[in-house]
Amino acid sequence: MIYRTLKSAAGPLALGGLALAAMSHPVLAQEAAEAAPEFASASETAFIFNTLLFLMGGFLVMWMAAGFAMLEAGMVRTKNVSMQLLKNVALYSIAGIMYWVVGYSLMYVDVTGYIGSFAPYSWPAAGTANEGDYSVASDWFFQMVFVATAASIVSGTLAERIKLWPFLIFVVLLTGFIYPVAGSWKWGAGWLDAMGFQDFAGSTLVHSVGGWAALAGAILLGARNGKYTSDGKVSPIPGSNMALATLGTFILWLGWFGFNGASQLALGSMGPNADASDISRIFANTNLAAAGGVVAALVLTQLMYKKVDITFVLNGALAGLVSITAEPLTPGPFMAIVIGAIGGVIVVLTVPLLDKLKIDDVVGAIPVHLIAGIWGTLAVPLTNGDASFGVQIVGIVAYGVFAFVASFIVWTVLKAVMGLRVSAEDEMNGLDVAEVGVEAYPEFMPMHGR
Amino acid sequence: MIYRTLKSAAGPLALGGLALAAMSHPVLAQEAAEAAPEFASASETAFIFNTLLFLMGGFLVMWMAAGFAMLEAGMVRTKNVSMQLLKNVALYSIAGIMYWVVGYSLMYVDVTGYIGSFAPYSWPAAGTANEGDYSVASDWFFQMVFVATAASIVSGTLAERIKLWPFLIFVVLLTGFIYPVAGSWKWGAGWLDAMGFQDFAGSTLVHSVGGWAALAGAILLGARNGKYTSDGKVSPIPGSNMALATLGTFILWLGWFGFNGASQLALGSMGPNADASDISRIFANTNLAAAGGVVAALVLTQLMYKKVDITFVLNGALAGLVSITAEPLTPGPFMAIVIGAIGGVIVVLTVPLLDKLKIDDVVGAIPVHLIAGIWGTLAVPLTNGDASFGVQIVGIVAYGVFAFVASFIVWTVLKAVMGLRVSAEDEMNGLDVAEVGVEAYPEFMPMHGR
Amino acid sequence: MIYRTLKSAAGPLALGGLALAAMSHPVLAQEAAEAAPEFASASETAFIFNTLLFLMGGFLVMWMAAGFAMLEAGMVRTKNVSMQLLKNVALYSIAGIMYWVVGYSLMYVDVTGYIGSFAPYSWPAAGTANEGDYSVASDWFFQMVFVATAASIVSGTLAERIKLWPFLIFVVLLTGFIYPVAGSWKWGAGWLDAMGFQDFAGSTLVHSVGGWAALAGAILLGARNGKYTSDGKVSPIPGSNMALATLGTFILWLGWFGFNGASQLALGSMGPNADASDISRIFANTNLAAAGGVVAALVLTQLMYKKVDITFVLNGALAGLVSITAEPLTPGPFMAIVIGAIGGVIVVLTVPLLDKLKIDDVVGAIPVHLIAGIWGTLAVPLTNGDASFGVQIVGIVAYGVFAFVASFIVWTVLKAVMGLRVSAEDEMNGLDVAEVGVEAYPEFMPMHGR
Amino acid sequence: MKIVMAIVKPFKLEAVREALTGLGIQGLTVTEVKGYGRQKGHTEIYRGAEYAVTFLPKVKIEVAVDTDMVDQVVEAIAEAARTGQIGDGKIFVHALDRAVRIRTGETGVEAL
Amino acid sequence: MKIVMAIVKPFKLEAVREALTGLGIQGLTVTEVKGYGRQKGHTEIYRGAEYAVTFLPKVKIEVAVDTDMVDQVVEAIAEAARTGQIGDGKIFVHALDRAVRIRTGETGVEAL
Amino acid sequence: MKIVMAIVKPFKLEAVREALTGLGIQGLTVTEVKGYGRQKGHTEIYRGAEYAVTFLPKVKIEVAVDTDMVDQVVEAIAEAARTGQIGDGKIFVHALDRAVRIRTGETGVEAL
Ligand SMILES: Nc1ncnc2c1ncn2[C@@H]1O[C@H](COP(=O)(O)OP(=O)(O)O)[C@@H](O)[C@H]1O
Ligand SMILES: Nc1ncnc2c1ncn2[C@@H]1O[C@H](COP(=O)(O)OP(=O)(O)O)[C@@H](O)[C@H]1O
Ligand SMILES: Nc1ncnc2c1ncn2[C@@H]1O[C@H](COP(=O)(O)OP(=O)(O)O)[C@@H](O)[C@H]1O
Repeated sequence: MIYRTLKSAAGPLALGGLALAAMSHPVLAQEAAEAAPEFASASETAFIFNTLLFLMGGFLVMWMAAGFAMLEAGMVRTKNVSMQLLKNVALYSIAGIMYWVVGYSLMYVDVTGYIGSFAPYSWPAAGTANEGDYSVASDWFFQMVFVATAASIVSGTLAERIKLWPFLIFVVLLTGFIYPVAGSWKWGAGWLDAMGFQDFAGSTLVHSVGGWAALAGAILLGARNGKYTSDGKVSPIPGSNMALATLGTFILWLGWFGFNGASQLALGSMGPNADASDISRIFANTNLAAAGGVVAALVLTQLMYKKVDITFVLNGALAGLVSITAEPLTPGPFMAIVIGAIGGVIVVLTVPLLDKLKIDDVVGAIPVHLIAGIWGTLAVPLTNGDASFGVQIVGIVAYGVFAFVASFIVWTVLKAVMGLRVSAEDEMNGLDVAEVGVEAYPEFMPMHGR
Repeated sequence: MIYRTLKSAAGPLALGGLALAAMSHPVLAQEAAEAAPEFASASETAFIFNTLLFLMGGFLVMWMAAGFAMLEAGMVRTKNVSMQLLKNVALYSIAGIMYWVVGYSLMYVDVTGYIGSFAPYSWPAAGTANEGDYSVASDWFFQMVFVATAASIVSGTLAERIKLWPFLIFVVLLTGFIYPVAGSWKWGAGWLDAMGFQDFAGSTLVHSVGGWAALAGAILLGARNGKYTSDGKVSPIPGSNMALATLGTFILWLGWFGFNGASQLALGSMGPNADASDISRIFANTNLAAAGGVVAALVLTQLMYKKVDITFVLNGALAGLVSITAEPLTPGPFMAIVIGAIGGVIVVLTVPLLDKLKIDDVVGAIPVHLIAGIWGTLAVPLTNGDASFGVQIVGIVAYGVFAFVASFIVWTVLKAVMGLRVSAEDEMNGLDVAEVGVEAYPEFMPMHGR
Repeated sequence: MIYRTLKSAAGPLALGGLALAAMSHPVLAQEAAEAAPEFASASETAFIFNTLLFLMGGFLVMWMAAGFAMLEAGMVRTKNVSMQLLKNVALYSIAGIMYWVVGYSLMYVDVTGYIGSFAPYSWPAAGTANEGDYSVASDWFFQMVFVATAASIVSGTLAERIKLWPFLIFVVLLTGFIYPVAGSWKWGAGWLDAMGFQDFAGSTLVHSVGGWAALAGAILLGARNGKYTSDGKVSPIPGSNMALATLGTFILWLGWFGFNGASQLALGSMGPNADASDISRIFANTNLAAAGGVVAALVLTQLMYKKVDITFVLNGALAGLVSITAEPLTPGPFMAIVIGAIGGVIVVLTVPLLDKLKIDDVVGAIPVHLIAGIWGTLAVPLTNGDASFGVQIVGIVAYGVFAFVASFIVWTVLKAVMGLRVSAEDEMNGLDVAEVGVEAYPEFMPMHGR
Repeated sequence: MKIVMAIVKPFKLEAVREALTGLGIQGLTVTEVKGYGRQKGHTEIYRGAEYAVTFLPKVKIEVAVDTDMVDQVVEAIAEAARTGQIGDGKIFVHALDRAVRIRTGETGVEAL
Repeated sequence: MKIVMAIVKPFKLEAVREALTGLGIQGLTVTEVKGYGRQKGHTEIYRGAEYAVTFLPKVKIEVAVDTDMVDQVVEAIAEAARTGQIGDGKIFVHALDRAVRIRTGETGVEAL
Repeated sequence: MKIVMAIVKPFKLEAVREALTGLGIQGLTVTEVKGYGRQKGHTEIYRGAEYAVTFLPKVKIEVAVDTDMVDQVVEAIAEAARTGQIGDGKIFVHALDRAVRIRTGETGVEAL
């Protein structure tokens, strides 16, 4: 049986020479050179495992882009579904390109404390040696998918009224500059990292940053027409498709195992405290926190409203996930459930609060990502002795100020230059007709009046 | 390039000390201590692989929760879609929590033959040594996702008429107690395991147990209004969304590679009969059995009805998967196809049979999971010499009696205490309006009359 | 804690004997036999990694079957959705069976240069030694999922008018014979491989072959009624569900990491040029090319039509993916973006071209898979020094002639024997009512007239 | 000839159809509509905010009949559709000048 | 003035629209409906059980016209919609008392 | 009694409903329809090919009223639905012979 021409000459048996090259102790090297074909190198095995973790984690987080797309498509009205889908496909693509153009370097390369360097980031070409504990391209891939998450959050909040192009330009700046600079402070080993700020997989760094950007946009953009009546009441605008919203939530939940699990950043270490064990704990905790968020929202909406609002339950799952993201490793199972459940409670209580402030957040992204993200970051010291409340608050505030102010400026400029909002008529007719030209369900006539 | 602060000090090079600690032979240990930094420990490499298998298998099976949600949402009427989605999100969450609260211990810890122990099950805290061949948290995660499957089966059968809360209470008891106790008999190394009962990934243990619980509920709950006319005819109630039903089936199919494949329970063993090879056979067989189920249902419905009923074809895929689940390793490819195809035939023939008995199973879960599950369990001795028909029948009967009787008692008590069924009016208006308060497709006016 | 009865006696500690057997140098063997329980064998570790790559890649590519199903279900009209879903479930199943019946052997076993051998292909039974660098069953699984992709392409182009059974018979022949024979020329190490033709993951071999088969069918089948008006105009027929189309595109995008990444065919090699690093580059490039295709289609449709056509953007993502598939490893990030972007441009420009020729391609599969596939294959020499334009063209032409002619003959025979096309009345009423008997959204009344 | 237009609860459609078939009525047309009468809708809560559901789903049944049959038809519909609760619906009758069966070109009562 | 209400096969909508445009008709209203006449539906099988599809999809075209034009309009619709098979549909005509164009407030024939 | 049938822009439904409620109207029926009048639709491009969107979504509001109230009702609808742009819609009025409230059996003006 012959199977596809091998792409790489370096099969397992090519190992000998490499192992040799990697050795420094001459006598051992001598012995090893002979034995090498038989045993696997520890560091090279670890290299493969670590890289595999990034690739697996990466494709799982990439899948979250679909999750956001489905969730948001389900939460907007029929007339805006194509637009919402389009925005999600576009933002994921733009994020991926911008993170190569400049984002990754700004975040990780020669970080001075507050910012990295301006340059495209390229990994070694095929056939070039790749040093370190993992493939740098796998690391880039894994970091890249995170930045799209932040942009998806913005897209959900501002749905049904923002014009396509100013939104996409904001995404360029968010994913190329705002997020990477903020990210460098902690994950790029900048000043917040030096201070001891803890944010394992990014409750603050990813979710709150996205949430702040969304909040700034929501304030400048204003609410959808008809959301708040002239007599100060909220006039709910139900989402068009709960099946899509649920599918999106499940996709996000699945992707979160990559988001949190692969943020362990290593799989290949050996020994009793192996990273593999830590990742396993993270998987279990991540799931328990989401479950806690679901059950909390389920019970709370039943008690408060006598019916179970499925949109709150879906938000509850996500809020549970965001809450555990700042520290998915150290909590025991009970604490994981509690941390997630508080996230679920937060959503149910703060969605109406935002409405009181007339901040129109179509999918509930601000409660889920920003507020639960803050909660999760504050909860780290409860289970992780390396974290302190003081430093966590410094981090939360620093990220809040930077992300909100930077986003606010960008939104303001965009508003001045090209306008953010579609015309009232386009909003009424739906963005699909106005800007996309393709209705999402063209054979289906939406029902007017309730 | 600096990349996120490392979470773990134990990089690959920290291996030396550990390897040392693990050794008993003094001379070898001496040599190894020097060589250790260069070579990977076999047992520790295996530990990582095994853990990885559980995590990958686990996230694939977790994804099946989305599959059940989509399948069931597609098979119910528009007016009950939100409820069905909600039930699936809730049951997966409850299952996850209950399996920590007591389920896992009942199933695997100190099993006396018939039952394990009553206690929450927690894995070692972060930073504690984790002995054995795999991370115990990864094992918990993998076992946990299985229990949700059993609950999903129940949800599908009883759709469109059961009240939310009694259903959820049943899920608490099923996932916390009934399933774990039953599971302990075989996978917990209890009495059926001692007898030699074979059920690789749970045709009986998971699928039939879920099916029996569903059957008990369906009998007590009665059929949906209008399903059976007064003159004894069946009045079909078409599902609302074949795209969702198909998506759900594909999701389940994908997840099943984790369900069956990772039930090999080890990936890291080496040698010519490596677990990796066995898992590969399982993947291939699992796929062939599903394909067999599809083709059988396709051909059979064409012959019987002159049209190909897509719902039977989707059920056929799942029945093929359930059929191979009891033994996905030993069959050759031809047998895998045959076993799956018989599953497909079973579905096409037994769905109308259930209707004759006026047992209203909305998604066909009883034929797919219970009946095909029995078939799969009976088919094990055809290809696996370690199994005998006698013992397989003992297992099938034991599980059937226990799961059916226990479920029947729980359903009876719930019925007496709080009632199982929504009012006729709520059923007519749909559970979404009655219990969820959020319609699945609120802008879409369902069509009445056919 | 006891966990499910172990299926395999060969735990990691069973390694000793194996390592021994594998050694040739007696003194080393002596030492190794003692040390063996402690260190992992390099070749056996690689065996597991390689097998894992095939399994992971395989399940990701399997998931693409769902992607095609959703994409196509979203691009057809409501009245043909069930049929399109059914075809996709059926073709994936048939492909899987046929590839065992004869396909794999024709492609890989004893290839003479132009064709392999006629025989079912079975992997070693459970418990039999499995030689080589990976589990052969995992390889079979991975190759099998590729063949379904080729068939899905055909299904998309010919949607909404082809009868179920002739289509399925074509799938039998395509997946059992046409694709495998063509595949043997390159991946089976046949004549084109000997010539130096380069097609890493199958831009030509999989995508163009599917595209040619679709083109032949489209010519013989003719356009859908009403697509081209008598005065020579195109009368567009909008797809029914953009959410499904977008979901399908995201699924395909995710699956493509398996498609391209696992086509590296090895993960376990060690050393600085490890396969793990190459796979990482492939992941990054694959993502960048898709992103390039999206951005190109986005900008181009905005410029050309003043609105952004989401269906072109989705096609753009896929065209980017197809374009990079012939060589996802050697391009740097910038080239990956460019190659993908040209794919996106191709789609936007050639879809209307096909319409000019009155070739009715419902989902745009010919531009995406055939034309972008040719482009991708031609682009290989731009970054890969081993490829030459001349040989690439020979390959493209050879595959084109063979796939088109063979398909044309099969379609012609099918047309003569049983007819390809449903009656005008069935086409009008929709294939769901005519051939499936189950409408996709039965409670939803499609809107007539625009 | 008259057109009888009845607006009834959706789940009563089948009963009305049967009642009309019982009278020998050979054709009718159904439209999905929404409306309100004395039955005023209700309030729902979505994401913590209350809103009124003003319009409730109904089906509109239109049947063209010979003037002779109007009483019978109205009676039959009313009986079949009645549950005794608000929201049972209304029946409206108006004159029909002309009816044509497209296939055959028949007109008048023949065409019904 | 009269209202002509035609219930035709959905795929005939475009032909009817063209025929009416040919007569100079400048406006019409279309509703998705279901119904049956001589054409009685058919049976389908779902999961092994037979059921009757009683109602078939149709479109209802309503067009308000000057009384003078009624004959022409009825004729044009009938011709455009006819396939000669059962299920071709029906045309009903009834009186229209008043018509108002909302934008301008014009009434009567002016408003059509 | 009369039936007033108004075809208006969908987003005006709520305003019309409120205007009618203001007049004391206690019931109405709404249908989703499509149509065209002077407002002729527009062209869209899909996958590079232009096509005409002939029919635009509208809602049809039917309300049965006492003859006395017709003028008021027509006036109120027209006012509430007017934007001054083409596509504002039309109002048609025709006679209603009989009305029955199914629940109680009341007839005539009582039943409205
Ligand atoms: N005056 C009216 N004009 C038009 N339709 C009406 C009118 N009154 C009621 N309807 C229709 O009849 C349906 C049923 O009315 P219903 O609430 O049963 O009235 P009631 O309780 O007064 O008999 C309403 O939903 C509406 O569609
Ligand atoms: N008496 C009637 N009253 C109202 N609508 C009718 C009547 N008869 C037929 N229709 C409508 O006309 C449509 C077409 O009727 P059709 O089956 O073509 O009747 P026929 O074959 O008797 O001409 C039906 O689906 C129904 O919607
Ligand atoms: N003659 C007619 N008969 C039936 N419906 C009509 C007629 N003219 C217009 N309509 C309906 O009224 C709606 C609004 O018409 P519109 O375009 O506003 O007309 P105009 O601009 O002439 O007032 C149309 O979409 C159509 O549904």
